[in-house]
Amino acid sequence: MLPTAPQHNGLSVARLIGYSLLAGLALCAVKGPDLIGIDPARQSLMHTLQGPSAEHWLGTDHLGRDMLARLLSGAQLSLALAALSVLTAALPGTLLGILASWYGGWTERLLTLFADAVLALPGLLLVLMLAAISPGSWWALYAGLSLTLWVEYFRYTRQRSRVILSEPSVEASRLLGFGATHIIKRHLLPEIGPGLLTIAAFGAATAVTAVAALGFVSVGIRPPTAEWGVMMTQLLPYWREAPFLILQPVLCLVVTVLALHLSVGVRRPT
Amino acid sequence: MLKALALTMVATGMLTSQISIAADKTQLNISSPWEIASYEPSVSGFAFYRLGVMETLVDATVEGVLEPGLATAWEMSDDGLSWRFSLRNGVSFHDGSPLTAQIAAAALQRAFANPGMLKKAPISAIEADQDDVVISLDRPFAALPALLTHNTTVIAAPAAINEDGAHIAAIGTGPFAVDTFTPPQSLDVKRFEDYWGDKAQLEKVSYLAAGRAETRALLAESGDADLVFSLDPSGYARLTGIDSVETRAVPIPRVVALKLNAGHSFLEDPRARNALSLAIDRIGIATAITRFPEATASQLFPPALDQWHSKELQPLKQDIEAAKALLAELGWVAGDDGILSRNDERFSLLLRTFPDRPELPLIAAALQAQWREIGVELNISVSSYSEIPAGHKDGSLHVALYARNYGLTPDPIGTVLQDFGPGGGDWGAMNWENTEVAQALQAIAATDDQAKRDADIATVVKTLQAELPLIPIVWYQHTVSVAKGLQGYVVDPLERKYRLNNISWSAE
Amino acid sequence: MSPVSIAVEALSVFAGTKQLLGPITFNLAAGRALVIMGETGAGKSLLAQAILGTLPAGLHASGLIHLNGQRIDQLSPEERSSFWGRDVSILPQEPWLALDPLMQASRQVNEAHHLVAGLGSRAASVATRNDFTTLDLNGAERRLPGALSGGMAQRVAFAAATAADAPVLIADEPTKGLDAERSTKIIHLLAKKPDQGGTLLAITHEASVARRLGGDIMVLKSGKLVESGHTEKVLKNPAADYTQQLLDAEPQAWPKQPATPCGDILLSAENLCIWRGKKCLLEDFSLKLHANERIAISGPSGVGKTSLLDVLAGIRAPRQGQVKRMRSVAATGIQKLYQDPPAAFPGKVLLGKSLRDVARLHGVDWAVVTEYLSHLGIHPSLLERRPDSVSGGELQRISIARALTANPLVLLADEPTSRLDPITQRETLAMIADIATERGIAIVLVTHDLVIADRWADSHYQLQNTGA
Amino acid sequence: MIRSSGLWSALAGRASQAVLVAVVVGVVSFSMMQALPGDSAYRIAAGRYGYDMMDAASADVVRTELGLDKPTSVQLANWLGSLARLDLGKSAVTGNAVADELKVQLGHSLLLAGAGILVSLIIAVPIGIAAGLRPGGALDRITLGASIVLRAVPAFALGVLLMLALAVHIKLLPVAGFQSPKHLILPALTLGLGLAAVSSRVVRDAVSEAMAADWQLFSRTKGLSSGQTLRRHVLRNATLPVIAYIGVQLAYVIEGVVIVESVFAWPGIGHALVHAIFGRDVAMVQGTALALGLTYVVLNLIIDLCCHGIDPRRRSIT
Repeated sequence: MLPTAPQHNGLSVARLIGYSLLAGLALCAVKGPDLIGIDPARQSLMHTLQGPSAEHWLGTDHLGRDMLARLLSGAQLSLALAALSVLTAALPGTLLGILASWYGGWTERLLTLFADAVLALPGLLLVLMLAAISPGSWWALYAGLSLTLWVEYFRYTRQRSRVILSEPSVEASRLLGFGATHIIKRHLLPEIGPGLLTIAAFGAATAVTAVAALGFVSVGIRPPTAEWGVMMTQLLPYWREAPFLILQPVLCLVVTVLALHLSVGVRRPT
Repeated sequence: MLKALALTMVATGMLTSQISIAADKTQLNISSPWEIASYEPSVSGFAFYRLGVMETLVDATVEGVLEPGLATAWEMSDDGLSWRFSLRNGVSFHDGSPLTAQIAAAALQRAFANPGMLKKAPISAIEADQDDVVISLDRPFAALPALLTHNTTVIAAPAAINEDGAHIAAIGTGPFAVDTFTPPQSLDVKRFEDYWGDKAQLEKVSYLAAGRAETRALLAESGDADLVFSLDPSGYARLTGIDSVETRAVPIPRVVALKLNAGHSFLEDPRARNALSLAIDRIGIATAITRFPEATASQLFPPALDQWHSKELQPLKQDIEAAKALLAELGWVAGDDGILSRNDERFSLLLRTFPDRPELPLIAAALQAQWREIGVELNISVSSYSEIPAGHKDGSLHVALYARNYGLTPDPIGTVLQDFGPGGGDWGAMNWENTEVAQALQAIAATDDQAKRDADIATVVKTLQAELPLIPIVWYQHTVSVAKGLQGYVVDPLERKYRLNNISWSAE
Repeated sequence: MSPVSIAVEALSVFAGTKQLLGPITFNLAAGRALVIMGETGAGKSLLAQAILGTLPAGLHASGLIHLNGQRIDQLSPEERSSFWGRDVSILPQEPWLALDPLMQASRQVNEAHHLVAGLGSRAASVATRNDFTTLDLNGAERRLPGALSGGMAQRVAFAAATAADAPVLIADEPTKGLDAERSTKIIHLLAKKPDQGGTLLAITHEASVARRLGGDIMVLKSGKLVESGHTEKVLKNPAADYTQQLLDAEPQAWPKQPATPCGDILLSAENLCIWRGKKCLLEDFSLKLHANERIAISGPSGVGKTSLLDVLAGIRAPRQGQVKRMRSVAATGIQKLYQDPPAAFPGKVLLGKSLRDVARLHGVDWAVVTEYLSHLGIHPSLLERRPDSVSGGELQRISIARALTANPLVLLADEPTSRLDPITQRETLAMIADIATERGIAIVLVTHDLVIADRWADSHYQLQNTGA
Repeated sequence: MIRSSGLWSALAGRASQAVLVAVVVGVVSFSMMQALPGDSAYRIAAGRYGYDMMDAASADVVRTELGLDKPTSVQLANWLGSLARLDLGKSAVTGNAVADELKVQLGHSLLLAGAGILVSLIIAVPIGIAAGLRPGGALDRITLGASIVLRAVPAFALGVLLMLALAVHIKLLPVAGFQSPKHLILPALTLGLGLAAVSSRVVRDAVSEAMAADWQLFSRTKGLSSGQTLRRHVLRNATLPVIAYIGVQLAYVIEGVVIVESVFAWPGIGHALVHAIFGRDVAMVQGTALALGLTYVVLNLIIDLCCHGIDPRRRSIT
């Protein structure tokens, strides 16, 4: 009777903004470093913690390195890290979720039990250990992150597909002789896609903040590599002296998360 | 979160410059980065010693002059192979039990069995003889009393040790007794009324281990902590501008240095080591990172160790061109990416350091950039500091960056001997031996007569400066913030103890 | 002349500028009943919503509305909501959705007595108990809506809606989705209202309901008034042909479909036994299904009609007995039509896409499919839409086309028209029958409507509740 | 009709989960610890004696003392064996019984986590409801923005900001420590704000969904005021997804706890876990991981029970 809560399909203004922001970020990450052509590792110990100037548009960090250059090259790693960890979490998570709801019975019980066990495993443990197994290499970080993130996709996919697969439309498709691929393509994905995207948007943010958290407990990426999360931790000691510095990577992340939310819609599936 | 924001508004709005006045004038709050893991003296002795819970046989003044502790006097046998420490009478532990020579000897035996300072001395036996503790040596070691000032040699009551030899409590003889202990974060102590020496004015002291420098700075600023140790440069700079606290920085015998594997084909030649040293912008590092330009290390031993610090030495300095020249002499040629190479070997090294002292990774990053200038590629691995001794042992280490404390005891000879003696040391020279230095060190160890020592010390420091088995970078400043109104606190350059029984609040 | 309780003058409903309903004018006096009749999409519900002030966002109404002598059309939504339950009770569509899934049935009635009628808590519970007795809901007090049958939910909602005994009662499609006996029950309840001096405004698409409610009637077609007057008169000899169509659409009015000569056996079920959980639904049921035979299976809801279809379709296995499918019948030779057409299509996929998939899968030329569609009277433009933006009747016909694309020999139809209004229902069933005869397809129709079963099918199986 | 009681299956599920967790945690953490590079004797010695005191000699002491030269299979078997006897062994670094250390630290962490979740609810529920009543409204957008920002600000930055605001400027609360209840507020607030960033959205979605339901409208049309409808029907229904979400959230709380603990010098288990991993304190890591895992299982059981309390559909109905 009443209009239901707005579902986010169709191209709204918000989405346009979101997409353009994302495109912008991607562009910065890919082309940015070459465009400004400053070496993000170049130091000048006599000009540290400087405010914005003609020479350094966003100022310099605690080793006199150009902030803009570092943010841009950081964008590459951070965005790649976020995208990869989300992707590697989403694929198995979704597939297993579908698998569980498809076969039900023991398959479902075992998978669910497994997922619960993983959830109960402190994700931090996995990430820290993987990071410790190959110190300073960032693939370990993202592998660890995906390992802890996939469960969310699994749970969501399983719960939703359970309902969808029991609908008459699926029964009809089966009677018509369609196989699994068709049912996944036409029935499941269109329904659960938006929800998954929203989780992904949250996951991306989690990935970057997690890197920051790890950097905070001094696990993570080797110097002089620039990464937003690592920059946050490295600039924290100077937060009173030069607050504008730590603010920059945080703002970058805010923009990224905002862009993701605008472009996938903000409804969080529970 | 709106509420919180609102609060913040209010907060910044009613920002009044009120100085916090400690409610209870006999209470002192201390904060430092060092966590207290357990009751085991070899692990946590430093804390129990600094807070005046436990004491050692020998004590030392702030200037590093030895003075009686639990032992009133000590003497070396003529052959120098045996030391006799006569114990103070009428000393009782916090549980009321009396201190005896047996107890002291047992404690020292335990200390010797565990890793710790005593390991640096050639000890053959530790026994009790009536009211004395007798320590026998394999060869003369003049600095033994100095070693006995170290916090790993504290004397704990037998009641603190369970049947299988583990410490289950901290019962000492000091002016303060343990009140509550929550490892690893905090330790509260209260005044011990039956202390043998002059009693403390403070009734209660609580110690909070706050790992983050940002937190400690805020603790000092807010007045939650009255004594805050080892502030980060940025925090220190800020606190100096705040009138509720007074900041102090004293040079201490701790030096940030690079350990080089002199056995490595790139580094075996002293010229290579000198080249690397010449490439380092020490002033830049001391200005931008540690922020005490005066603490730029011109040589290994800082002025704080006046007997080892030499005025004559030619100070280490930066000279890129000279560095390049030296490397050229050694047959290194710059490749097209600017990195030197010699018969198809890139001049690429792996530096190991650790995050426990936050400035180290920063200095490492600085070195990375500075050595790039002379065509040396430096990869950095920030990991556990145990990787350094491990790398020393299995020979895989290239370069290590760490802070070495030559002030563990008033007389650094123990440490120096370990670092530069035969075979080098985990935290000293690696695959570097120099018979001259070795002999000199033995001679120094054998006597405590400064006049006899000077010549040998001169040889040692000269050789170290020339050969650079360790490349010094900056010296340390021990930074402390002290709340206004706190009287009698003296910064101990050896970071040995807080001397709490001399501290009191000025009545106002 | 008793006082006027609802007076509506030139009431119209617009979506933007597009007029969906009206102008409608009527006066409804206390003690009278007014039935608004018309097929789905005739804007009947909009009328009720306009009076109540519950129009969906984006729609707005014009014209005068008086409720119990007070003009309410220009009152604020909040003010208008103050009449709900007190001056006018509203019986919701699909009551099983209208009850709080987490609250026991009795409490949902009780809170109305307590908070709306203002009774003390003891009095409220007494009143609630009485309601449950009079509506013979005894035993359902502590149940949750999920555990109520459609009819029970209907009556609980009725009790809750009328707790404060408002003089006016508005019922929107009160019999939607109910089987014969249950709709009779609810109609009796509604009919009481005028007798007790209250006012009834009922909205339905079934002439039978209107007939049984009596009073006055207004027939709407696509939002416009086509005829009004005394229900009896209008229904006996209608002036407008549209009204006539509505009457003809009643199953009672249908001609008996001519029996068709049976072909050879396609499907045979032998002494089936079907259980749901611990309950035996059906015992020792057998049937033989011949080519182009029309079989109807009827019975009260919950008797296991759908389960039986599933067993015949081979979707679920019977407890005992077996279903034999002749060699001539391919795996996809059995197709199904569903009660709720929108649920039978993937929701987010365009209809055209769905159909093309089927055509491709079965190697059927698209032209053939389009021909089915045109034969079923479906305009190709509909294929560019999603299932939820096509009317139920059209969608059901599209699903028939979809089924035919798979060249079935057997068509199992599960209440295919119970959600459609009479006219569409009749057309659709007629089509199905034609196709069957044309293509020699055997059809099993499941319906709760005995009349339809009787008029439409060659043979008719009536299932009874096995007391278990 | 009859529904099988969900309660017992829930209990059974959680029980089997607990067992599985115990084994998985043990094996995973152990095998990963083995995979870690570097000689653990050195790491442990480092953890014990600090960098001024540790050296090859102390590492050897540790090695012989702990029997690290034993084959790994034996070590794992020993751990599982003693676990069966409910003995978690001794910390390699401190030498104390792991169980004793956990008692203190887990207690503190649970206190912190609990307080954090409480704060997050205090913040998220009213905001979420207000936003959910008017989806797409101004408040909805503002709070969405706020929660996005909060998600992107790392916990440590938030922590020091709060310290500065509430402890340094207005001397309302202590900066760090854990001795008094007052000390709990700031860390809990830091943790809670981070959690509220998401849970406020969950509440908002749940409420807006409930507001769109038919039964919500019927409750109005049968005469209940909007307030009564909200209290008696909407909130009750909206609670379910929110509580369910808290169950998921618990898994992520611990990450936050680690940071908050080290910023506020809070002697918690996350802090301990990090130390244990760096210090190669296998027994401690296993013990900590086990404690965390089982805590998670227990808390989820509690959540299941809450859901049963609120949602009668889950109870058996005849």
